[in-house]
Amino acid sequence: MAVITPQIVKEHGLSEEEYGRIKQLLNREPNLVELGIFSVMWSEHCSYKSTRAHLRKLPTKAPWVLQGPGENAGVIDIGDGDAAIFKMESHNHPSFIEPYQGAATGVGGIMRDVFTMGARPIAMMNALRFGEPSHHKTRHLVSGVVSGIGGYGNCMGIPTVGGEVNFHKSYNGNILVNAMCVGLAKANNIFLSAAKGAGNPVVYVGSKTGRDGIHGATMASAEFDDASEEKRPTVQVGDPFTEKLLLEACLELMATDAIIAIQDMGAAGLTSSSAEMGDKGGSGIELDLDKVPQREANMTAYEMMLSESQERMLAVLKPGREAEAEAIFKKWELDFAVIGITTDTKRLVVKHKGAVVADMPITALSDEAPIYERPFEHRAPVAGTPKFDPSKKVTDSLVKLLGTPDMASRRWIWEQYDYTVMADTVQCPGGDAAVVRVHDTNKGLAITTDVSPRYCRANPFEGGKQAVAEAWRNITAVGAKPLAVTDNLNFGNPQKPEIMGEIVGCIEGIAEACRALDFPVISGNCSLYNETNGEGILPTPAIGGVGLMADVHRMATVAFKREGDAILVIGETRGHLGQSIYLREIEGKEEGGAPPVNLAEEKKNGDFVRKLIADGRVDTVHDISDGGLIVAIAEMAMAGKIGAEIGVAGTTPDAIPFFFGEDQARYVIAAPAELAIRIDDEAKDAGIFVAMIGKSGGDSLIIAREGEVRLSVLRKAHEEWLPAYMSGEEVPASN
Amino acid sequence: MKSAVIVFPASNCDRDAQNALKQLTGKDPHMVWHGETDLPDVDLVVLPGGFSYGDYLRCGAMASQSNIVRAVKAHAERGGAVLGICNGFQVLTEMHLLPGALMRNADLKFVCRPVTMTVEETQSAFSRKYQSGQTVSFPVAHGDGNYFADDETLKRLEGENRVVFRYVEGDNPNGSANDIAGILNEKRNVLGLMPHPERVVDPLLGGTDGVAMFQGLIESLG
Amino acid sequence: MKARVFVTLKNGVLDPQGKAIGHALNGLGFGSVGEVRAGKVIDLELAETDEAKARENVKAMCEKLLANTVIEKYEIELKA
Amino acid sequence: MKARVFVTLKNGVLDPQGKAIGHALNGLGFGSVGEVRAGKVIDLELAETDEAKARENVKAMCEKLLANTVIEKYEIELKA
Ligand SMILES: Nc1ncnc2c1ncn2[C@@H]1O[C@H](COP(=O)(O)OP(=O)(O)O)[C@@H](O)[C@H]1O
Ligand SMILES: [Mg+2]
Repeated sequence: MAVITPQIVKEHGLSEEEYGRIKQLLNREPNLVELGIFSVMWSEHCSYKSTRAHLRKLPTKAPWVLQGPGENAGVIDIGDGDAAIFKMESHNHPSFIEPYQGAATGVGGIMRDVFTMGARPIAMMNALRFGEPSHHKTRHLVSGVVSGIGGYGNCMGIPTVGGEVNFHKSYNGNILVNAMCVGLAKANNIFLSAAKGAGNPVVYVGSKTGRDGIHGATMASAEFDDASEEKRPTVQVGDPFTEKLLLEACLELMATDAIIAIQDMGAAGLTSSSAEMGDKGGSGIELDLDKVPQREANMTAYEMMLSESQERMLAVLKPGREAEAEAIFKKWELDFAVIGITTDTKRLVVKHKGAVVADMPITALSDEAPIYERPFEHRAPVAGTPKFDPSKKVTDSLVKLLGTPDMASRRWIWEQYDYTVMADTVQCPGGDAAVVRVHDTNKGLAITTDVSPRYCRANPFEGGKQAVAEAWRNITAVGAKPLAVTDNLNFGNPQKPEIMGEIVGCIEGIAEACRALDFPVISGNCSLYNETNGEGILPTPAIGGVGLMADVHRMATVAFKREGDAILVIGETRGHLGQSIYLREIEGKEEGGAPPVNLAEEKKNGDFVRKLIADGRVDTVHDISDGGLIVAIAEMAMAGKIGAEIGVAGTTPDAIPFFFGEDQARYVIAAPAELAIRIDDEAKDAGIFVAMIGKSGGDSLIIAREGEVRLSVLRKAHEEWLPAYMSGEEVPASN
Repeated sequence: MKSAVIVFPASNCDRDAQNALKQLTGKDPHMVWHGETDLPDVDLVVLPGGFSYGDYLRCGAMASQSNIVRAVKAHAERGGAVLGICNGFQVLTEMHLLPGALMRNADLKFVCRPVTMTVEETQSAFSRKYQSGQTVSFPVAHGDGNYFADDETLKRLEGENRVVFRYVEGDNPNGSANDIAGILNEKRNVLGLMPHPERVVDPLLGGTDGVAMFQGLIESLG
Repeated sequence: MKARVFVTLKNGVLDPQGKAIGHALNGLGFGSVGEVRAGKVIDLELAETDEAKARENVKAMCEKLLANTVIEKYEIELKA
Repeated sequence: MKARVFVTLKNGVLDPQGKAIGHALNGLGFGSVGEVRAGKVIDLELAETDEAKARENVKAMCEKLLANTVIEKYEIELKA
């Protein structure tokens, strides 16, 4: 076997110090297989070495949390013995290299994380960030990523019900593809990954192992440069057909009591799944690689241990149950092999062709993995109130905003996703949160993903808070009670103190908001080193939120439903224009402070709105976010095909901040006039800012003293941008 | 009405069909695995939507070679009702129970959205509860729904009033010839269509326009 | 023995994929490209060593599964 | 001049489609079928008459659009 040279160590992404540590832990030099195993287990991706110290700050507990971070996905109790299981994960680097397969395998990976815990996936979301539309790669990347997500999710028959998309130049060389999966299980039938006990068979199920994605995990932890597009063989190809069979087979096996532990093979495949299962179970694992189903001839132990072939799972069974399990996997025409056994040695022992090719203490791979308290620097938050031209017409700016890349309708995207399969999608894409009914009940899960990276750059702490608050608000706006979040923390190079400062600031902001809103973090993922040629992306801690609705018949949507409804704004409008979409798109400035988030106000306003919906009094609600108040009203009008007359403001110096400011904790609601008056009173009694600003009706948006704009004009601006942009160059869909 | 839903590897609207049948007939349909050789005693066989065999090679091609398909064919030949939805329609053309073929959508993209269709023909168990000329909205969700047949076949289909559902002009989501959304076989006991009637049987899920199809079947088949 | 099967659309059957590829190629500045047709190629490893039998066999596969003769035609190439 | 381009997956890259086809053929009783790989064939009409230039041109098309060289390889055949 090759001698380990400093060069080889470096190629494995390990520092000299880390290598020294490995030798110490082993009491000898590692061989190449062992080095490979260490390199993936100690990679940022698997070990969270830069973030672990800070992730501890996140609140993770609540009476309804059944499983917090640390397992394949988090679990919450949603009553009646049901549990919701969810997690979000990134596939950023692979998607940049091969958008279709990168996104597709990202979707497949997160689904496995969820069904490995015993859940049937019921909804998918995706949070996407692309470079500026004019960048020569953007269109190709959007096209590939969207068809990849659809290609995998549609075939699986799991509805993709929502997401978010931003375009910004900081993602030109490093797009973000974050996928979230939500599943349902019975609370008393959750499967964990602790391989407890010795002498139990370790079985491999799913697809055969090939040389796919070797070093994917280390790649996800290394900065990109122009040369790394050469590292292309790391791309894995997804096979959703096999995954669908794997899902059904696993659920069938899970209906028996044969399983002790089960874990999907994600990044670092066999290595991380076996090490993690042994670690959690406090046991050892012995693998015989000759038994591993192989797709290619002459695979080395190194390749097999590091392969990231998709659609594979590792399980530990109760002894004697192998035949029963095998019959199930054979029925589904999947590979099944007993490839090892659990031991009491707490060591990971790997055999190949009769020889021991790796033998190491499992704790060396997990507990002993380095944790770094990396130096960080909090940049002074950007502050100040930016100047704007007060003479610009509100209606003109509104039309323009609705057709900008970040505000335009995402219909072109979601229509490529099957969002109605499974016949439980009660709120389709286009609303504040998607709502998926819990099958055979009246309960619903509300799901959203949110983050405003521009706020996070200006002020990481407030930006982190805002991401959580917006997710909470979107769930509230449909009438559900926000219960828990998963996160996907996408940042640049943590070895730069200012980036580390963004990471720490965002995490602390997230923690504060989650605590204040009783919205714990139950799972998540970190993706660092999102940089190209030294330029970091905007800090993008995507928050995936899930809430519970007791009765899906009492749900709000954004669409105006009746002519003559009064329009109320809940929450105070102060006119915060810093970092607003208005400022960026109309004035061409990315300036000013991020809007501050008053969590107490957020909670008070949100609880008030939710109760109105849950009591069956209000069915029309939209939260106010990107673009401000008038954009929210325009979206409600477009969705309902009913216009509105807005009777306040008009052309005053304050009109622009009033209509386009991005103050937080606000909602627009519409209700019949009499009811609206009562709501107005009740809000005031509760000490909540409320303003009655107009009424629905007609087929245009009329703003007093400002003018009128027809809905057809708004709709055209809103609906046309993305399809027109995408048809700029036809790229045949990959087959 | 007794019914069966055939389950192929990677069928994924089998549960949707099962729900709709259960809701509207009050009886659980039989779920029949593709490897079986016999059908239970049923009046209606549903070939559900999905991605049987991953839609690899051609949609529906591999499923059309399954064991159970022979039994489905025999059932159809005996006059039994067969409903193929989406992937099921593709399987029916691959089985040659229906003429023509379903090709890649003209714009090459998967499309999921509600579409509006007119009911062109009410002389069948599937459509008797609709009004002739009625417009209905069902969702589509497919990548290969572009109906193709040679001119002669199209002429025959039209001449024999076998086009049951037609996309409203301007709302053809896939480029289908003659805006065809769903067709009957000659004996009018086999219907294949791309849009999903089973997903519109509940007002909560975007409408109830699919209900009449199942009611028609129940009325005809008992 | 190895077989390569080409499955292409019959003449007269519209080929949106081919059209889109042609369009994209023109858009990329490849002006000399006229009609484009897209199809499938399937490479098979066969245990069979007799060429005639192999051809017979592959033909049966095409008729049964590999091609949909309503819209597609096929060609077979054999290599030892 | 006409060009036929074969685009197939690189060796070692998983080919789910080929795998499924092979499986189906075996299931249909074609026991002699071993590995199956599926790919695309693209037929192009070219205005170009010079063979060398045509090849050059088609190669550029493959690199730019027809093949995804991250996972696919291509072959070019020219016919007058
Ligand atoms: N990538 C995507 N996939 C599916 N739906 C999307 C995607 N991006 C945005 N959407 C949908 O478009 C709507 C508007 O998105 P967004 O403006 O981010 O909503 P909000 O401001 O309420 O968070 C939402 O319903 C969202 O789910
Ligand atoms: Mg919202």
